[in-house]
Amino acid sequence: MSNFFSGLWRFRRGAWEMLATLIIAIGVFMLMQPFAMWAYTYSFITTLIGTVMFIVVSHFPD
Amino acid sequence: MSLDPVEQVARATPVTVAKKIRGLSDRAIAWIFVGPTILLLLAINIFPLIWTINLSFTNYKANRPNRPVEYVGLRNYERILNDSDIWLNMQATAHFLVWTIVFQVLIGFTLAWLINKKFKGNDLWTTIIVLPMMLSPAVVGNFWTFFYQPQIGLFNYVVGFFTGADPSSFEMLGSVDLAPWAIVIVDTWMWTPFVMLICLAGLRSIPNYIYEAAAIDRASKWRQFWTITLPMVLPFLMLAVLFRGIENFKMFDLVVQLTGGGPGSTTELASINLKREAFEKWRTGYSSAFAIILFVTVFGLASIYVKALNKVKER
Amino acid sequence: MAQILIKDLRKDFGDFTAVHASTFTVEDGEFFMLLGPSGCGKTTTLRMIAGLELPSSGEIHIGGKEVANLPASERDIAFVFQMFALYPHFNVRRNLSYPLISQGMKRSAVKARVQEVAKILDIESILNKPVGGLSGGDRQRVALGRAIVRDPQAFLMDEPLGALDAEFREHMAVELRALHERMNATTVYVTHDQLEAMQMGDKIVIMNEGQVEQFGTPQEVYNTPASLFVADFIGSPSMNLLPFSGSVEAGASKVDLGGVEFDMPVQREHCDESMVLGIRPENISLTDASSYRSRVLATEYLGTSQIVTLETNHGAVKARVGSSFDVSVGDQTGLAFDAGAITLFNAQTGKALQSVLHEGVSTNG
Amino acid sequence: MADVTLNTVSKSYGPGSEREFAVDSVSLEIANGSFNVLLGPTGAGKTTMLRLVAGLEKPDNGSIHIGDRDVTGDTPAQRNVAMVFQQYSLYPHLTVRENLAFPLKSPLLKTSPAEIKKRIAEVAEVLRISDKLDNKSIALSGGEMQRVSIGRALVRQPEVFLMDEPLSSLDAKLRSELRLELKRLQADLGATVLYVTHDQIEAMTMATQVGVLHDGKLVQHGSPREIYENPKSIYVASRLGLPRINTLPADFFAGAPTAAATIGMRPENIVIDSGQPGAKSGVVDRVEHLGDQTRLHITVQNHSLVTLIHPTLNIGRGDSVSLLPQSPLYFAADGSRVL
Amino acid sequence: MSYSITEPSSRQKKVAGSLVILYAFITLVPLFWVFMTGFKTPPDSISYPPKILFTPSMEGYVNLFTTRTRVSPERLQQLPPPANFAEEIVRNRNMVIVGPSKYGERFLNSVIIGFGSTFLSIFLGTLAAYGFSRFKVPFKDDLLFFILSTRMMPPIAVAIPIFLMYRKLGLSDTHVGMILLYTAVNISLAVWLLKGFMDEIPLEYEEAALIDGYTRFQAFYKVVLPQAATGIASTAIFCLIFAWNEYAFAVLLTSGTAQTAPPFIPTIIGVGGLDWPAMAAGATIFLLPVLIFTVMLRKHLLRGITFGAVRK
Amino acid sequence: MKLQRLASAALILGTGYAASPVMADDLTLCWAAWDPANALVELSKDFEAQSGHNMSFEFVPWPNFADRMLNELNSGGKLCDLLIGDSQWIGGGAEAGHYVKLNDFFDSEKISMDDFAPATVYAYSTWPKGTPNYYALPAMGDANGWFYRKDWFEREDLKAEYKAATGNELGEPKSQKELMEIAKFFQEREIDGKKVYGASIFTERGSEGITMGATSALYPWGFKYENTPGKYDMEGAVNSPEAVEALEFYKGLYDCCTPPGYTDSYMGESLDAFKSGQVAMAMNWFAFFPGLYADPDTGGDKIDFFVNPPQNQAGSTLGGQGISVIRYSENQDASLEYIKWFAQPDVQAKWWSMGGYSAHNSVLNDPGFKDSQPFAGDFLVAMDAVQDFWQEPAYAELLLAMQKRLHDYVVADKGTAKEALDALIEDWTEVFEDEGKL
Repeated sequence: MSNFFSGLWRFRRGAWEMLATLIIAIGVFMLMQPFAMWAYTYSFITTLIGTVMFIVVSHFPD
Repeated sequence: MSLDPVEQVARATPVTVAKKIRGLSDRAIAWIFVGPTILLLLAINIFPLIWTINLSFTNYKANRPNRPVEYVGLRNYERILNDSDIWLNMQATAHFLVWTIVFQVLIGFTLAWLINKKFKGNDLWTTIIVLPMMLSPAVVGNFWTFFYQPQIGLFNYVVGFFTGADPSSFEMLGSVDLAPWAIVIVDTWMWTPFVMLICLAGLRSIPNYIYEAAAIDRASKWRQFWTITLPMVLPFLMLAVLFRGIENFKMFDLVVQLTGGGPGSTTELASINLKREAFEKWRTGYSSAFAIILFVTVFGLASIYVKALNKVKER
Repeated sequence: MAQILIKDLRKDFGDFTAVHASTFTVEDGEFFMLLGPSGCGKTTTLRMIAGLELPSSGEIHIGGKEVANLPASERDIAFVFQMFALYPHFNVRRNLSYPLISQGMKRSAVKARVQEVAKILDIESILNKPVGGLSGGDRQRVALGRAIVRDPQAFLMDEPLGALDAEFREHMAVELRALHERMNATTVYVTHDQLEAMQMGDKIVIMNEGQVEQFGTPQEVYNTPASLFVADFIGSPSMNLLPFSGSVEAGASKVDLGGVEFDMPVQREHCDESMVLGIRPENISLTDASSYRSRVLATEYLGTSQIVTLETNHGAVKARVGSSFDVSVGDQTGLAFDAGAITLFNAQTGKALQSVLHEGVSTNG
Repeated sequence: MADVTLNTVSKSYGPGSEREFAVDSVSLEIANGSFNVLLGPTGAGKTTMLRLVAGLEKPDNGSIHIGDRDVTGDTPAQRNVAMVFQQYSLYPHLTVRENLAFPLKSPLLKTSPAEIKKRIAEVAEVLRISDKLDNKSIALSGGEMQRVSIGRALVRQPEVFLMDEPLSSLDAKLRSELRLELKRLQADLGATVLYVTHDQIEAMTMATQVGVLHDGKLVQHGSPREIYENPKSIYVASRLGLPRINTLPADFFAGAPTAAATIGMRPENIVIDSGQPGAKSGVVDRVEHLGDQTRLHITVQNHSLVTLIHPTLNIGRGDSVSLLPQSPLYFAADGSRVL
Repeated sequence: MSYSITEPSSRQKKVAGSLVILYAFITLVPLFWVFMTGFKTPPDSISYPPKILFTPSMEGYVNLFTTRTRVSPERLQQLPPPANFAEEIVRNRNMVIVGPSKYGERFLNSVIIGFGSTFLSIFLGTLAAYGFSRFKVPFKDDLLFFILSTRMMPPIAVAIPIFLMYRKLGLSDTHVGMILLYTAVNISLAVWLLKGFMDEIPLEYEEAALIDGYTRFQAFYKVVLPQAATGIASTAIFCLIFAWNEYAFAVLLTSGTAQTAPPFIPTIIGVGGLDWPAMAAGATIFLLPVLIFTVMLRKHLLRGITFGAVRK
Repeated sequence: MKLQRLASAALILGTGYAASPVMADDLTLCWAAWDPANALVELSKDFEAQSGHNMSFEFVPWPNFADRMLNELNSGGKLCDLLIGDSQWIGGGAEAGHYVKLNDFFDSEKISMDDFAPATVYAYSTWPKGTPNYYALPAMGDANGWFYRKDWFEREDLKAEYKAATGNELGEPKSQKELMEIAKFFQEREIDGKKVYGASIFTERGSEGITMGATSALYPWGFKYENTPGKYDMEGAVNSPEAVEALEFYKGLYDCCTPPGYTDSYMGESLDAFKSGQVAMAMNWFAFFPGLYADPDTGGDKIDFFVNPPQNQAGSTLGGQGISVIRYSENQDASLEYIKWFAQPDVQAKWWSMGGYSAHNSVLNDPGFKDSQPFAGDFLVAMDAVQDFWQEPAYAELLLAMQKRLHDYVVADKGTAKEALDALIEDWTEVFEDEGKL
């Protein structure tokens, strides 16, 4: 876990990719969950942020 | 060796050839090789994608070319993301996605595990099991509607035969309760082999000596399964799950042929509704926004997928 | 630690017999080498000792207990695999803990034991690293650690240095042997590299096509090969084998090689079939005094010595001479053989003829 | 055949600040008809050097001449060199004959079919592969494959032969056999050969000249004997010789030159039990009977040494011995030789 | 007794084998049923309970390949006797054959578009794969990801702009349009797969050819291509199968001239008595090539479905 | 070798062009795949013989027809030269310019729209509705009607039983409610050892099925699209109490009296259910009636037909199509020639005799027409009281919204009839707002 945070701090690809992956996953979940309409409404922007972030952070050094 | 070799080469190499060879740097050659593909994809993927983004901010309708096109800002997105009917489509998609993945992973992994016992003739049976996934989903969907006919269909008959129920007492495709499962069953029939194949590759990528080492290390079979087999197949399983997830998120052909989204809108998956909006209602601008939403989702999932792919590749 | 006793061990795979009735004993604390070319059955033998394969027949005793039909997990042995067989999805610490946790040791005890072993092998600094990124040597150490950590009755090693590159192999061999000196654990070690076997082993069993060819210390095996196979397999360059026909009586001490008589150890066995005279390169000297003539084909400078390849009436012969010895290609010279180092073989059976030199040579132990 | 000259050739890889020199301003003259071995561990730059000569890499600096032609900017095709690779130089989809014909059919040579036939027959004869000519190349044994690879080089009649560890994938017996054969071929043809290896035996036994590489630099170039007996540095000294040269602090034995920091003793050059003054006594840790030689692992005042003794000497574990160096090599603190 | 740790016992094998075979049967039953239905008469096909034993009939196949029209019994009497068995079957249903059906044309379209796009994807894909495999291409990883991601896109979403574009260019419902489109979709698979195959061809071969006096292109052509032949062939089959099976684009972008079989087959069903045998016959003929190809491909299947990531 | 490759690539690319229909005199007529289409093929043989043109046909099954053809039109496709397109397409076809305006042609060829039944001209030809701007020639009159197992209805035992159960005579229903009563009577009844069901009705979701079916109930109850024609004021019209009742009735009919598995059924399924002897009555378009009557198994004396029964008023759902010339066609002259030929009275007469429904007055007003077929009279009655769906350029959006709401309510049991119709008004309002009409 501490590796993860230090990875974020030092702009390491692994940790950031993990974070972006998480955001995408949350976005996709929000899109398709049957619980709250507001979550559905904001799912797209969440996924979009996650995806753009993924594209950016995948160019960070390993 | 009668000729002086230097002479020989000098004579054999025409000046123009030599110049040409020298003139093309590796980078230039690389672009010659890669360029056409990139161009094609730019023309048939990227340019249209940008166009779609542009359209998604308009009220354009492709069947009304003479109607003035107005930019409506984010209105299309707002409408889609506040439309509870489309939310229901997404939920139907989720139901389909989750259950197909659950069944396919469970059955697929079990099958792979059994096949990995290397019984006699396992190659032949594996090939047979793999057949459905290679078939055209539209045609598969089409003939499964035949099996699902309540009175004449094989499926109802077989279920009736084994459970004693009256085959015409339930309608797989027509009932609100059963239709979501009907499409799950067909997708599972069709795509379990996919998960199975990947799991099998995962299982086969575990070298025997790891199990031998575990046996020497006095791990029980049970412990071997949980601490070795499962963790080592996991990346492969992830790959299968992600790919099936992406595929089923954009599922169209199979379900269109099976239920067409019905009954009512019970099995109306996102793609099916998108097709209605785009190619039946011709609300091009609106459906472009819808398409972009699906695009981004799939693109996000695809990024994760490629990450998983590379992870497996490193094995 | 324990003695390992192998008796009439045999393994069939269908019609193919991988190991023919092998018998030998590995004494307690011995570093024991199973040597042979690939496919000779040495690995199968080792795997049967480990319990990874069950023998078709025969007995295996480890520490006095008959274990031939017990599964590996009940034999209390450790195995070091050629490809290390580390669990790739665990880090070093979990790899080392795995066997301990498997046998139900308490977590705290496991931790202490792992630390202890890591210290012995000097791998404390990499305990938390994933095994994927380790160098070959470190992997080897972890694999050894996983074997040591259990404190088993015996170590079985299947070409543990085979996956390392040449430079590092030499280094690890020394380290491994040093470890053995310290722990004095019974070790059975499989290799196809004769130099490795000679360098590291207390005892060597040489196997060929599922059969034990010879059993003995490195020196015995080198000096008194029991068969043509061993003669050829051991040593680099290997023993010169000069086929000739003639007859040798029991008690003879001279042999006639193409009209030239050579002294040799007193024979104990009669043979009048076609034979092979074996002589190691370092037991040949180049001297014009000899009437056994040859022509120099090639010389290879090795620093400490040089190898001279000579053409004789009985084929090419290699001699090892001092690096300062002056010889060049094309020279004509005579050859003298060190009388005490000649071994005669029966060319038909491939077995060495009994002589004074060959007393006590054993094909099983 | 021609000689090859490398003139302060450099080649580096890697991005920006992390650039590393694979070859660091190497100058080397390879005489016509000589067998040159480049020796060094993995990563010393020997393969890069070979590839620079072949034209598969372009140097960052310096020039390469073959004969009196400057070939620095030429493509591999234009250089008229032949190369034998470690493995994979035979095309698996072609037969042995087609493989041999391949270089001759190139647009540069465009040899006539009759000539091709003739040359292949000659080469096959030389390499004793005439009966394998119509086999698929993948159906050959390792040794045969490597022979055909060499044949592919021979058939070209190139100016220089480049060989990149051609024997390393073969087993020990075959290797020693082919070693002799290669050497013989080279001598018969009078070919100029540049041969890369990390195997010191190959270097010592085949080369007329050995070049020792260290971190991209050519440290010493000379005949094997010269390099073994007269190494320029401690690095070179430890590249050649098995077991490796023993090193101790220079003042361990009396008589070291003042500039020396290290004394290097070849295992065969340590006299045991000489009884002479200045000898140090040590304890034997282990005895390795290797048949042709016996190695003693000895500890002398916390230093480990390996010596060679004659197999007949009867020394066992725990015995104590006295040691004295014989014609030792001295090295300065930076590793260079002190004469 | 032959035993080893990793080798399952013969009893385990038997149990595993029978379970797998059971599943294989579940897999096969629908396929087999479709195959059988193709040889049923329409009444047999909809009988309850489903008929396993029946008198085979070619009616499904006849219906598949012909268009028929109903005529009055009186007129039927006046017609000359049936010229062939097809005519005879049709007459029994008070109908006459008025011409061939569209199935043949659609099948041919599938063949043309399938092979056309396969050829083009392989052609471009081989070049690109070689480029990616052997050269330093700037942003290589991004390009490769981009290429792969194009395959992941939902076809319906892609079809919207393509539809508009093709309408402008006049490519709607043309073979060229479909070939280009399928090529664009397939090329990602082709590049990824072929790159994998080419990565496996050691660089030394080409370097040897370069030294032997060949140019890059010649080395590519003479050395790499022949060795990649198996890979190219199996990649081609994968591309072909995709184009063969594709439905969404076909249904949205073609209406007749260039329509392929998948959108057509579900419409065989007809009006006025659902013609299951004809549909089954159409499906059988359409699926058969893929079944054969699958068997041929079985060794490379895994590579194909994982874009070359997993080798078998 | 490289050249060869290029050549073969060019060849493959070339086939694409070669396969496009560019040859003159080769006309393609697009229509739905159904019985009348086969008749048209036969009929057109005369045209081929007369004109020398070659006719080919592209028939698409009904469930895909609209989809496919509108797609074709919107993509500017050249597949069809002539299209027999649904009545609702006229607006879009005219507005987007898919169809050639035929006024000049009619004038120059002396084809008068007065020669055709006014209802058909209004529905099939004009845009904007009712104005003399013609985009098609009425080709096929049609309406939704019913047919039943006359043999069962005439069985004395069943008649008696029905009488006992309901107090009424078993016969052609005179009202929607009676229809349901009869259907209930037959539902799950054992006839000749086989379980049969009441009625087969339209429930199809994908194209227009359930709308066409439900409007057959809605119209007789008095359903209106707008309170004031042209004002798009739907509140109170679309969801009027009558409309709600009618929709509840349709759902009731679906729930009580249809065979199992008919959850997505349209023309094909309806015919199938009838021909396989599962149902006593079935709803379908008149277009099929000639074929049904001719069927050797269930036709002849076993079948009879009736007009969609009235409830509060008479009302039938309009079907039928006009024939149009596609503007993207390269054979417009030949296409017009076909229309000219088709408009001739004697061709129209033959058309009717072969199974097509002519809209030509000379055919319909012929004294013998009524008795020429058992359903001819019904056809005239039905056509007198037909209503059509919205004929808006945005008709597809309107239709699909209705499909969804109706199917959700009728088949998927979602909500109430009122809710369904309210939601429909919302959907439609949105469409008209987008259109700028509200």
